[in-house]
Order: sequence, then structure tokens, then C-alpha cells
Amino acid sequence: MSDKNIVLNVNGIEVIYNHVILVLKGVSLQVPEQGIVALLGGNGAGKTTTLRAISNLLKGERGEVTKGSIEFRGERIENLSPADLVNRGVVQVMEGRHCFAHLTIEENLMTGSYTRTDKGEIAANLEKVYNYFPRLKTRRTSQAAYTSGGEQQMCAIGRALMSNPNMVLLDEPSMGLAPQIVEEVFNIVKDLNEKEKVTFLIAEQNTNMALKYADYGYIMESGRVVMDGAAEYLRTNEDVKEFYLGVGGGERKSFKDVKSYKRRKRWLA
Amino acid sequence: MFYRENGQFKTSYNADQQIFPIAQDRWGVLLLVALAFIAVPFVADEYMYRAILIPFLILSLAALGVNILVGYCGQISLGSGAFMAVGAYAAYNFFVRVEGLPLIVSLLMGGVFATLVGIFFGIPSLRVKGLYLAVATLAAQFFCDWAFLRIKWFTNDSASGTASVSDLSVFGLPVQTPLQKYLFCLSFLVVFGLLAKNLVRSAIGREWMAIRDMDVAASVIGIRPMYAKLSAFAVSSFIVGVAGALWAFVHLGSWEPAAFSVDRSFQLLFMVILGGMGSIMGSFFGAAFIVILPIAINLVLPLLGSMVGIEVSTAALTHAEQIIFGALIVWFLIVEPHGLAKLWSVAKQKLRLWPFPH
Amino acid sequence: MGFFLETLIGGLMAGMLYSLVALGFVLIYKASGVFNFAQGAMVLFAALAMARFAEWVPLYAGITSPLAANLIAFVLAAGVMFLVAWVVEYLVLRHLVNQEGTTLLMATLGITYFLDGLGQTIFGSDIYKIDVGMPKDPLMAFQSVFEGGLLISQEDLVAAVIAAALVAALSVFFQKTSTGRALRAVADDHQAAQSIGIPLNRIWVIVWCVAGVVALVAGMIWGSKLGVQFSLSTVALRALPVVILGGLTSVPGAIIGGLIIGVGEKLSEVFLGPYVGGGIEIWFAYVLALGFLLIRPQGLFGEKIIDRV
Amino acid sequence: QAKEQFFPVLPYRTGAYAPNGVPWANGYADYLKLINARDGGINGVKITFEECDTAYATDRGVECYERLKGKAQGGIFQPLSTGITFALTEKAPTDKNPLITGGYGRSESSDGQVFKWNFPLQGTYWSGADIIMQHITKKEGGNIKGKKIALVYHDSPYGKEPIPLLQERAKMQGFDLQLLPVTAPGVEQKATWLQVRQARPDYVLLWGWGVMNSAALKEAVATGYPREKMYGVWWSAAEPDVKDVGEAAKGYTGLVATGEGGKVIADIKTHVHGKKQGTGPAEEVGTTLYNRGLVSAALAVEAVRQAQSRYGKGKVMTGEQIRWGLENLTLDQKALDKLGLGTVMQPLSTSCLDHEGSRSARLHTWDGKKWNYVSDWIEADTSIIKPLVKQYADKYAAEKKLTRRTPADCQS
Amino acid sequence: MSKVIGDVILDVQNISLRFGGVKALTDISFNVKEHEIRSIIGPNGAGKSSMLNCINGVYTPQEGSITFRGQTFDHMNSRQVAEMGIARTFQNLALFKGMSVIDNIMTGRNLKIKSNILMQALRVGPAAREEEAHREKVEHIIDFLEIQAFRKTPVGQLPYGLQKRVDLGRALAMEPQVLLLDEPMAGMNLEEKQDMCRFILDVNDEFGTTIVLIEHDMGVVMDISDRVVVLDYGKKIGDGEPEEVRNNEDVIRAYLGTSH
Ligand SMILES: Nc1ncnc2c1ncn2[C@@H]1O[C@H](COP(=O)(O)OP(=O)(O)OP(=O)(O)O)[C@@H](O)[C@H]1O
Ligand SMILES: Nc1ncnc2c1ncn2[C@@H]1O[C@H](COP(=O)(O)OP(=O)(O)OP(=O)(O)O)[C@@H](O)[C@H]1O
Ligand SMILES: [Mg+2]
Ligand SMILES: [Mg+2]
Repeated sequence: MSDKNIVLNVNGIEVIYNHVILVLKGVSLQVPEQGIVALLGGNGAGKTTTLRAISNLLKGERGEVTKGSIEFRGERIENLSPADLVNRGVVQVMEGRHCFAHLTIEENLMTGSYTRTDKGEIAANLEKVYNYFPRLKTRRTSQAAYTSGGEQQMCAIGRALMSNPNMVLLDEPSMGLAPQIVEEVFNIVKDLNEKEKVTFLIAEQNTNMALKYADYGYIMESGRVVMDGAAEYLRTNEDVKEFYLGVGGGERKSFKDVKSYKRRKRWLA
Repeated sequence: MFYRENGQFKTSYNADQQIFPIAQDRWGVLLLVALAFIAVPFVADEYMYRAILIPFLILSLAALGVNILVGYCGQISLGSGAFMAVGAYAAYNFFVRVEGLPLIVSLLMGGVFATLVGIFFGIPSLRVKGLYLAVATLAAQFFCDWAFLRIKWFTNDSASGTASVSDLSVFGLPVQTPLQKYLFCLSFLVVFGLLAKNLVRSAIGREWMAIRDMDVAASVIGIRPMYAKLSAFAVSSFIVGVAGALWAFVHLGSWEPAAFSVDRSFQLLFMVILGGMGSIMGSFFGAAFIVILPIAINLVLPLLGSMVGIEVSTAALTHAEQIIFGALIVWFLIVEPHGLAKLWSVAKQKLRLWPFPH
Repeated sequence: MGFFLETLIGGLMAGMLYSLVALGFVLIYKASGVFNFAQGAMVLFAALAMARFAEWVPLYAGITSPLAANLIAFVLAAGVMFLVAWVVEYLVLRHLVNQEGTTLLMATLGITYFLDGLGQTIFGSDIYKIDVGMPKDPLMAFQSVFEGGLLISQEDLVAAVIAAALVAALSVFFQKTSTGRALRAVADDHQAAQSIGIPLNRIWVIVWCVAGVVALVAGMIWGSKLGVQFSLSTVALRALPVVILGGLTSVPGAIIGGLIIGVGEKLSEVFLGPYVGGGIEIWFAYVLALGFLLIRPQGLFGEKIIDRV
Repeated sequence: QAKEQFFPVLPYRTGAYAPNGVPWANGYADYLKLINARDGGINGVKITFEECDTAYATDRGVECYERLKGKAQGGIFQPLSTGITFALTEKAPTDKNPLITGGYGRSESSDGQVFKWNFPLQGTYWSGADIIMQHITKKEGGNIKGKKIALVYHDSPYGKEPIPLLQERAKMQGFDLQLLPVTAPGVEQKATWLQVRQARPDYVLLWGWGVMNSAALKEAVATGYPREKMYGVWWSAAEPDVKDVGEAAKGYTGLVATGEGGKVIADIKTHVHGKKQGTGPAEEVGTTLYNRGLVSAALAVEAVRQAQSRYGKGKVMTGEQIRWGLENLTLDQKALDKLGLGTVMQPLSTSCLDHEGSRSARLHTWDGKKWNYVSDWIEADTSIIKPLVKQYADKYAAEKKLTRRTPADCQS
Repeated sequence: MSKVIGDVILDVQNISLRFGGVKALTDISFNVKEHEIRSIIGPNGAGKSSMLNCINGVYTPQEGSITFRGQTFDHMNSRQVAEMGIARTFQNLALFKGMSVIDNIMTGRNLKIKSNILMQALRVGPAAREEEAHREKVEHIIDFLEIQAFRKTPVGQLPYGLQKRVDLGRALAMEPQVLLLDEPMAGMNLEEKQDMCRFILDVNDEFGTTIVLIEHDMGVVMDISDRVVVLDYGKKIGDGEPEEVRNNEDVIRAYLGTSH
């Protein structure tokens, strides 16, 4: 990992919500230039919080980074506004879609190009997004609130791409998407990564997919990184295999045959 | 280290369902009520009673009512002043027209009429929401302002449209001195506070909150929006109506519709927002903030001024009071957008962790 | 017939004046989802600034031409309103990103108290005069058609024209520019807007500046009509039904709403009032607005209220 | 310890009605200062006073009352607000604080047998309305039968006060009374004036306060109603009401209960403003509302002086003692002249039966720049007012289960 | 273990639903039998959620009717549906954000509360006992869902995945006969999904609750459903046992793609 430039360096951050709820207890991670890094972990592990800390969206949730540092291309970014970050090319796709309910799909996408000024470029980007997600094109004049869950998810991803980012923070991009679209989304990631050298940090529950496309992964558990390693390494790790990939101990098990509730082995605690 | 729930194990759900599940809270509140009934009478002077405590108690009661509607059921209303007025004038008409009707019955009848009017003006809430509803309830406010000013019957045909009562007594006990009035209002507040707390932690309270937070989902799990909203309007306007009657009978003695003007509606709404929407305790905090703080600033500023040798003129004083009051509102909101009650609970939570930072 | 028309015209003019105040509400609501309770206070503050500057400019700067003095006063007052916008954003709004509407509403109440106190401290609390040369005498029209002619207030006419021009300009600004779209996005979801690089802080300053200028124009017109003093802030209460009727998010709605409310309340007061003792126009305006809301809960031109699971 | 008589003051220097409240408050304060500066107090008892701003709001007023009443053993309260007066009327008897409501408040409270603690000195609204009607009647040559008279009033107890009297007079004199309420604070009056334009009343009586007055005048201009036919009560005919209307208000006439300044004004200029002790700007001294405030203060001071004459010169008076003073106030022309008040107010004398003392006022007309007197002092017609007062006072007494004070009680 | 699938409990006949020009559903018919796990799958925007919305009365279809236990409705009213024992979860989380986890789940039991508003205010004997009894049931659900630690947290502050569990808990609290689940496992990792499946199967087994499930995870759908309906662009393109559907040409083209 050291052979490439580190673009994003998160160093031992602690995050507290509402002045009392300590959620991240010293998380460190690095994202190399043009890398795809996956952030894995169960519900409530703190993935979303980590991404919010990076993109500076914590304030609106009444959270704050109390310790540690976050650097983007060598520059401390804890005190920048989210808009400044977008101007530097870092854009986040928020969990839970967050489309602008009253705007149409197309207007939603266009707001994504707020930081762009070149008309031609904007039009080209729009075309690109419609190409990625043809479904959006057919729904372009509907108000976002009245589209299906998956359509909204596509809209949120497409909107972020409209700003021509060089680093994208994706929070559960596959959620609510049909299987081929999930595939499509990850292909887009790959595509952008290879052709346009976009760096990705992806928080994802679909471990299978994530580890298939990522180069490197971090696994979080109750506010800490408990394991990290190259994607191949994680893919072959027994624990990961059992708990995240469902292929522990040989064949994939049918969901029907899981006989008892699992008590997950905790790395910590 | 002292404020802990450690070692307090709940052996039944009933125990966990108490109003204040933490023993310290329970004792704290009991102590507070005891203080209010027993200790305050030893220390308060007439000014405290008449200018601060009684208005505070009555407006707390009104804010409590408004909180049920706005904070719990999410129906923003700016008609509370009108419901207070209905309570006051209805109680007044019962009081002067029905010979020998006990005071408490009159006051409660005020509440009953406010309930009816409240339900009537609550009907638009079935269709109109949010700020739109808030402005729609202003229709109730202005209509009532007008009606009590214009229809002489309501004021027992007084020429100027003012109503007045005197010689109040309950069960043969006079309610005339400030202390008596204070205790009278306090009793009302405690009883209504308890009932309201019971309501909001029961099924009906959950229905209100469900409607507030997401009405479509609420109806999917079988909550009838109409019943929930109108019952919130009813309960809220009942309490507000009684508070209005108390305000008129006990605090003012003689009043005109302006005592329940739209400013009052705004004032009550602000108490609720600032105190904490959806918190019974918050209503008291909010009322305290909005009733007491300006007075306190007004009292303290001249002292401060004289300490640094500036004589503050009357107008400058009032303006400074406004500036400081406004700034404090903003400051508190920034510290805790969910109101003083939330601030209080965060403080308690910190206390629970103390002396460890997290 | 003549009288009916007169009432109608009077209502239309009054309505335009309400629209001017209503516009301020709409602007800020549309752009940030904040219901700006302080709009009335801003109108007063701006008018006070303008009136006092118009007094002070000839006094201290020795400029005697009333036109120049008024112009300078207007510019200075606009500057003051810009300052207010900046301070509000810097000290209040930026700390309340992503909070609920009620919280923000409450914050604007704090701003109201603050501005009321500050305005009167700086500029005084007497009655001040704004004289921008508005024609005061009534205009008689159609004397040949109606007995006694049709009486139209010239002052109102000028005011109505100014209001209409302002609304037209703002409509274009909001509908046709990309900033307009960004504003609507901000109103929908602060956080998502931030996440795609819309600079909330800058947007808010801009919008509050525009609202400040609108408040100034409203203050100037109402002020020259009524004299500048504290009651000016209460015109906000008359403008509320207008905003609601037109829709909280619609600039043209503010105008149409104003016209409907203006006409409705004048006709009701003049033709209905006498039967019930008069003084009904204010509640009638609200009841009228409520009536429209029952048919269209989001106001005539407001964006549809979305509730979906 | 120095002897000090405490005067609580409930002015409003802020809020919607401040432009009218401020000059009144300044006059009030200046006169109290004058007594100290010129006379060294009331028979040697220094005056202290404290203001508490009510902003014309009833609940603030009540709070202020409670705050200030605790500062001394009793004092005279003058809230300059009908709303606050109503609230304090209930409290005054138990607290034993007399209320002076000179030119406002409940009209029936001039009946001292029922309203023991209220003193609507120098004219109630009924007196005011009566005087205007007398003036109009005279102008019309004694007969106003069939004339149309419109009352444009502040829609509040204040504005409604004159209605019973006007109705009474309408019955007697056979004129048509049209009632046109204006919702407070009165910024929007288009509908009202359209109605005026339609009905074309012969006269318009204006019962406004604050911004409502100037707004009414401006609307009158806009609808072309002649200002010469508009008559205002004393609260609607002062400088702030016409100042920013200017030329356009020319011809507008209103009541005024005070006369031109004379000696007392000169004294204030030398003893108070001359020593840089003035409360407001110097050019305000002598204006209508300023004088009204000044006279109000003078009445309070004289009440204390009168009380001292019975309970001990040079002593600090209690509320009850002052009440007696108010009830037994006799200020004839000679006494007034001696106090320097000879030109600024009319003589008055109160009694247990009559808490009003005097009920006369003059009219003045705005010429575009200043007010000019256009009538002599006119006295209200007690033959109309008295029965009305009795009727309403009795009703109040019945409601409150009060019995009229006996003559014996009146002596006390 | 072979379970007994009963008669048709819910029958959807020729439902068509349009929003202006958008045809969300066109002439859809299918049925659900007692005790079965019935899945609805299809690409994004196919009309799956709209179907559930029609069933529980949030949307009113323009055409068609729904039969529940022999009673036919051309449109259902939310309250009726709830009373008949149909509960659901939502795709876009429709929790009561300001309320605690307990309160959210307690609302699910509101239909069963008997005491009136006055008794609740006084909280006298029966009302208090009733409240306690319901609370006990709710605590069981909380244990079941493993969210004990968050009982009193306002749900707005919970992470997405836990909110989905609370949503399920609320539906379960209604003790429904038919449970409609809209993507209950979105945003969960494999282990959590396994738990959730186990959970659904348990409910299905123990209480005989009929389940209608929308899910995009084909593994889950194919493993646990008894029958599957496939929608595409508002039309039904497949219906049958998982095996059948998996091999249906149309379904593969429209939805599954080649990877499955
Ligand atoms: N706004 C908030 N206020 C208080 N606590 C919060 C807030 N947001 C999140 N938390 C807490 O922070 C912890 C981590 O949440 P986070 O959303 O980061 O988890 P996650 O890993 O993204 O989970 P999921 O996969 O379910 O989305 C949780 O325990 C949650 O309760
Ligand atoms: N209230 C509505 N108004 C307008 N169009 C709607 C509305 N509800 C749904 N639609 C449209 O109907 C179609 C079906 O939507 P639905 O939510 O049922 O899809 P879905 O199958 O659940 O998709 P997903 O898997 O993405 O959640 C979509 O194209 C959507 O945009
Ligand atoms: Mg997350
Ligand atoms: Mg769906």
C-alpha cells in the first residue's frame, strides 16, 4: 500500500455525537491514489460516521471530531466546509439516498453540477449518467419523491458523479438496487477508477461485491477498525469468510438452513 | 458519581414504566413539588407571587397544553391564545350567569368549551399540515379576538367589552391573597401535569407522536389520524382553556380580549419550542425562560449599569432587554436545538458519566 | 357599481402592498426552508435605517438635493441590510444547519427580538418620515362613467407598480438561474445540498441580502405611507395569509395571493362588515386563506406537500 | 433618613405606541424633577420616582405595577393605558394604591361611590365625546338631526368607551351614528375609509392611538375625505399624530385638555432643562402630550400635598392618605396660578361622588405646522353623562357584589 | 420439516395503478396462501412497493380488487387493513423518528389497547395493567431482535440497519396474520441477513404468519420463499416456485441477468 500516494489519510479520529455519545474510538485508515477501498462492518459499526467525518457532514448531525486528524492530499480538511471539499473533488453519496424530494430527477442531477461551470461538460456528464442508468432517463421529469427506492438510489449516485469528482465516498451504494444494477454500479466504479482515475472509499454491506472490486478493505466493529488488509487477503481470511461472505467451512449455506441465530464472534470486546 | 442508575434494577416492566425510572429523578421531582408547596410560601414576597410565580404557573399550564398539540402531536397551532380566551370567557359566563356555581366547576367548564372550539378549529388539520396549519389556526385566533370584542353577550354586556370577576373561593376557602392564588394555581398545575404525563406515556400519547413523526405510517399500523389529531386538539385546548380561565380569574381579575391576543399564541408556541417539543418538563422550562428571563434581565441590567456607573434609561433598558433576550434564545438553540429539556437531559447524561469524559 | 369597483381596486392595491412583505417570507422559505419570523422586524429595521439616513445625510454630509439624499440613504440602508444578512448567517444559521423547521423558526424569533431592540437603540423609537416623493393626492378616473368618478390612490398605484416589478425580477432570478435550483435543493435537504458542494453559507447570505432589500423596499413604501415606527413590523401579520394562500414557495404566488387577500378582505369589510359590527377584515383574510387551503393544502402555487412511504 | 415620597411611573417608551407614550412620560418626569428642583419637594418631602416600561402591554403593565408597588408603602399609579387600567382596577383596592386615569380608563369610574380608588381626572371618554358633539352641534347651528356621524375607533376597550354616550346622544339629537372599528394597531385602514367615502358622513370622529391616527389622516387624504370634518379625541390630536402627515392634515381638529404652557413651562425650561436635567429633547417641552404628562404629574403631586394638609405636612404619605387627597382635591384658578399651572389646566375639584373633578376641554386645529386653539373651554353636559355613569357604575357594583359607599365612608 | 400451506388468504385480482402517465402496475393478479412465504421480485421501479401499498390501502388502484379471507375490496382502507391483521414494513424507513425504540414498537400494539383516554390519563388499575402486559410482549420482540441496548434511544439516532429491525419489530407487535416486508434486509451484511431469514422463518413457522417479501438478494429469495412473483415495468412476467422462476427466460432477461 505504501507504493502509491496516499490521498486520504484518516488518523486516529474520535467522534462524539451530541457531546456525549462516543461513536468512533480512534479510527485510522488510508486511501491510496486511484485506489478502491472498502469499509466493512455490521450495523452500527461506525462506517457512516467515518464517512461523514471525512466529508465534514457531521456538524448537521450534531457530531464532532474530537481527536485525530484527517488529511486529503496532505492538507488538513477537518475545518473545511463540505462545499470546499467538493471543490477539491471529494464528494459523498449519502446513505439513505437523500434526493431533493421536490426536484425532478433531472433537476436533482443538475444540482450535482453546481460546482461546474462549463455548459458542455455538464451536458456531457448528464449524458454519461443517463447512459449508466437508463432507468433515470425514463423518469427524468418525475419529482424524486415519487420514484421508487432504487431509482432514488441511482439518482443519488448519479448526482454525485455530476460534479466530476476525483474521490468519491460511497455509503452503501448497493442498497435497494436490483442485482444487475448492483453489478452495474460496481462496474461504473471500476470504469471510473480505471479510465478517469477516480479514487473510491466505499462503505458496503454487500461484502462479496465490495471485496470483489476493492483493492483494500477495512473491517470495523463498534467504532474501531478491527482488521484490514488487501482484498484478496480478506477474501481468504476464515473469519471474514464465515461472517461476511457466508462461505465459511466450504459450501455456501442456504439461508433456509441457518438453524440458529448466530452469536457473532467479536474481534474486540 | 452520585447520579447513577447503577444498582437500581428493574424487576418489573411496571417499575421501568414509572414516570421517572431513575430514583434520583423521582426524589428530585418530589422534593421540588414539596418545595413549591411548603418552602416557597416562606420565602416569596408579594411581587414574586403576583408578577412572577403566578404568571409562570398559569403559562406553564397553558404551555403544557400547547405542547400536547404541537410537541406531541405535531400540529403547529397559533390559536392557543384564542383557546385561552374561550376558556376565560366561557368560565366567566358560567361564573356570573349561573348562581352559586363553584369556582372550580366554572373553570373546568371553561376548559370544556375550549375543547369544543378546539375540536372545531382542529378539523382543518385533517387536511392542512405544518406551517400552513399554523397560519390556518390564526384564523381561530383572529376570529375569537373579534368575537369577544364584538359580541357583547360574552362580556355580560359590558360597554367596553371587558369582563371582571372577584371574590373567588373554593370549598369555602378564599382565593384572594397572592399566596392562596399561588397554591391554587400550583395545585392545578401539578394535577394537570401528572395527568398529561400519564397521557403522553400511554397509548394515546404514542398515537399522537406517531402522527407527528409520520402520519402515513401511523395510519398503516391502524392509527386513525382523525381521532389522534382531534383528541390532541381536544386535550390540548381543554388544558389551555383552563389555563386561560385561571389567567383571567386569578391573575388578571379583569381582562379584555387583548389579554389573549395573537402575541399570547406566539408566546406559548415559543415556550414549547424553546422548552422542548414533546416534553412535559420542557413546557415548564420554556415558560420559565420566556416569562422570567425578560423580567430578570430588566431587573439585573440597572444594577449592572449602576455598578459601572451608567444610568440606563427606561427605553434603553427595554431595548437592551430585547437584544439580550433575543441573543439568548439564539444561543440556547445553538447549544441545543431540541430545547432546554434536551439540554437538561444531556446534562444529566454527562453527570451519569462523570467523572469520566465519555 | 362605481363604489364596488373602487373597493375592488383598493383591495388590489392593498394586496400588492401585502405581497411586498409576503415576498420576503417566500424568498427565505424557498431558499432555506426557514420560516422567517423576523421578516416584519427586518422591514422595520430597514425602514428605520432608511428614514434616519435620509435625515442624517443632509445634516452631516451637507447634501441638499432630496433625490440624492434619498438615494444615498437607500444605498446605505441596503448596506445595513447586507450586514444584517451576513451577521445572521455567521452567528446563527451556520450553527443550525440541518435542524428542524421549528428550531429555525425559533431562531428567527430570537433575531426578531434582537433586531427590534437594536433598531430602536440605534435609530430611535419615534415616528420618522420617509419622503421619497410619492404622490399623495387621489386620482379621479372615469368621472364620465360613474357618478362621482373612480377614486384611485396614486401612492398605492406607484407602490403596486414597484411591487410588481420586484416580483417579476425575482421570479426570473429564481426560475431561470442555476442558483434558483440550488436554492430549492437547499430548502429540501441541507445536508444533501452540502454533500454535493452547494455552499450553504454563501447561498444564505445571498438570500438574506435579497430578502433584506425586499424588506427595505417594503419598508420604504409602507413607511412613506404610515410613517416609520414600531407598528410597521405588524404588517407582517397581515402578509401571512397572503403567503399561505399563494404558497410558501411561490414568488408569483405571493402576488396572486396578495391580490386575492386584498380584494377579499376589503370587499368583506365594506359589504359584510356593517352587518356584523365591522372589524372583520383581518380574520376574514385568514378564513379566506383557510378556505383555499382546504381545497389546496399547499396554497395556490405552493409545491405539493410530499408524503410518501 | 431623608423623607422621600416615591412616585411609581408606568410609561411606555418602547413598542408600537412609543411615539405617543414618550412625550407624555417626559412631561411626567420633568414635572416631578421640577418640584424637587424648584420647590425642594412637596413641603420638603423630596420626590423620588422610578419608571417601568410597559410597552402598552397589559401583562407587562401588571408586572411593573407589582414591581413598583413594593418599593414604597403606596403610590399613585397612572398607566396611560385603558387595558392596564382595567387590570389594575381590580388590584388597587386590595393594595390600597390610588389610580389616576386622567383622560382615559373606565368612564363610569368617575363615580367615586363605587370606584373608590379610581380617579379619571379631567374628563372621561364620555366627557370627551360629549364635548366634541357639543362643538359640532354648535357649528351646525344647534341642530344635527339627520346628520351622519361616523366613529372611527381603535378596536379595543379604549376605542369602544365613547360608544354608549354617542348612542345616547344619537337618540336625543336624532343623528345617525356609524361605527367603524379599526383593528389594532391600525396600519391598514383602506376598507374603513372606503366605507367613509361611500357613506359620506358629515363628520368623522377619530378615536385612535399611535400609528392609527396618522394612518387615518393619510387614508382620509387618499380617499379625499375633508380633514376639516374630522374630529379627534385628545389622544388623537397631538404632534406625533400629524407630524409626518404635515400639510395634508391641515384642518383636522381635535380635543385638547391642556392649555398653553405659561409659567410652568418656563420653570421647566429654567430649572430642569436649563440644568441639563431634562428627560427628553428640549424642543418637545410644551407640546400637547408633554403637557398632558406634566399635568398628570401635577395632579399626583397636588394629591400628595392635599393629603399632607390633613395627615401632616412634610410627612411621607401612604396610598390611603393620598387617596383621600385625591378625593378632596380643590384646585381653583388661584391655586393653579400659584403653582404656575394656571394656563395649562382648568380648575378642578373632586369629591366622593365625583372623581372626575373637571370635565372640560378645548379644540385645536392643525394648520399644517402647528396646533391652534379654535374654541374656548367647553364643559361636558353632566345631565347626559351623570345618569349614564350611575347606570354603568351600578352594574359594575352588582357584578362585583359591591355596595355603594355610604356618606360616612365618604368622610373617612 | 414440511409445512402445511393452506388456502388462499389474499387474492389480488387485475390490479392496475397509474400515476398520471406512469403505469406503476398493469393488470396484476396473484394470490398468497395461508402460511406461505411469497416473494415479489423485479427490477427497480417495477412496481413492487406500489403493490404492497395497494394491498394495505396507501394507494388506491384504478382497477381491480383485492380479496382477503373471502372478503373482496376494490380498495382497502389503512385502518381496516390493520384491523384485519395485515402489517408491513417500509422500504424507506417510516419509523417515528422522535420516539424511542420501545415506543415505536408499542405503537404496533395500539389497536389492541382497550382502555379509553380518561383511564389512560388517570392510569388506574386496568389501564396500567394493560400497558404492562403489552410492554411485556414488546420486550420479547426487542429481545428477539437483539436491540435491548437501544430500547430508550430515539430511533432517529440509530444506524440504518438497526432502524430496519425496529421497523420489523413494530410490524410484529401487531401480531399480524399477513406480514408484508419491503426489502427488510437492505443494508445488512450477510450475517445479519442470515439472522433475519432465520427470524422470518421462525415467525412463519411458529405463528403461522403468512409472509409477503420484497427482496433484491436472490440468495435469500430463492432459499426461503415458497413461491415468487416477478414484476417488470408494472407487468407480471413470472410466477411460481423459485426453481421455476429462476429458469424463466423472461425473468432472466429482465431481472436476474446471467450471473444467477
Ligand atoms: N445523529 C446521531 N446521534 C447520535 N448517535 C448517532 C447518530 N448517528 C449515528 N449514531 C450512533 O453511532 C453509531 C454508529 O452509527 P453509523 O451510522 O456510523 O453506523 P454504520 O456502520 O453506518 O451502520 P449501518 O450499516 O447500519 O448504516 C450507532 O451506534 C449510532 O447509534
Ligand atoms: N406516488 C407516486 N407517484 C408517482 N409515481 C410513483 C408513485 N409511486 C411509485 N411511482 C412510480 O411507480 C413505479 C413503481 O414504483 P415502486 O416503488 O413500486 O417500485 P419498486 O418495484 O418498489 O422498485 P424498487 O426496487 O426500486 O424499490 C416507479 O417508476 C415509481 O417512480
Ligand atoms: Mg451506515
Ligand atoms: Mg420498492
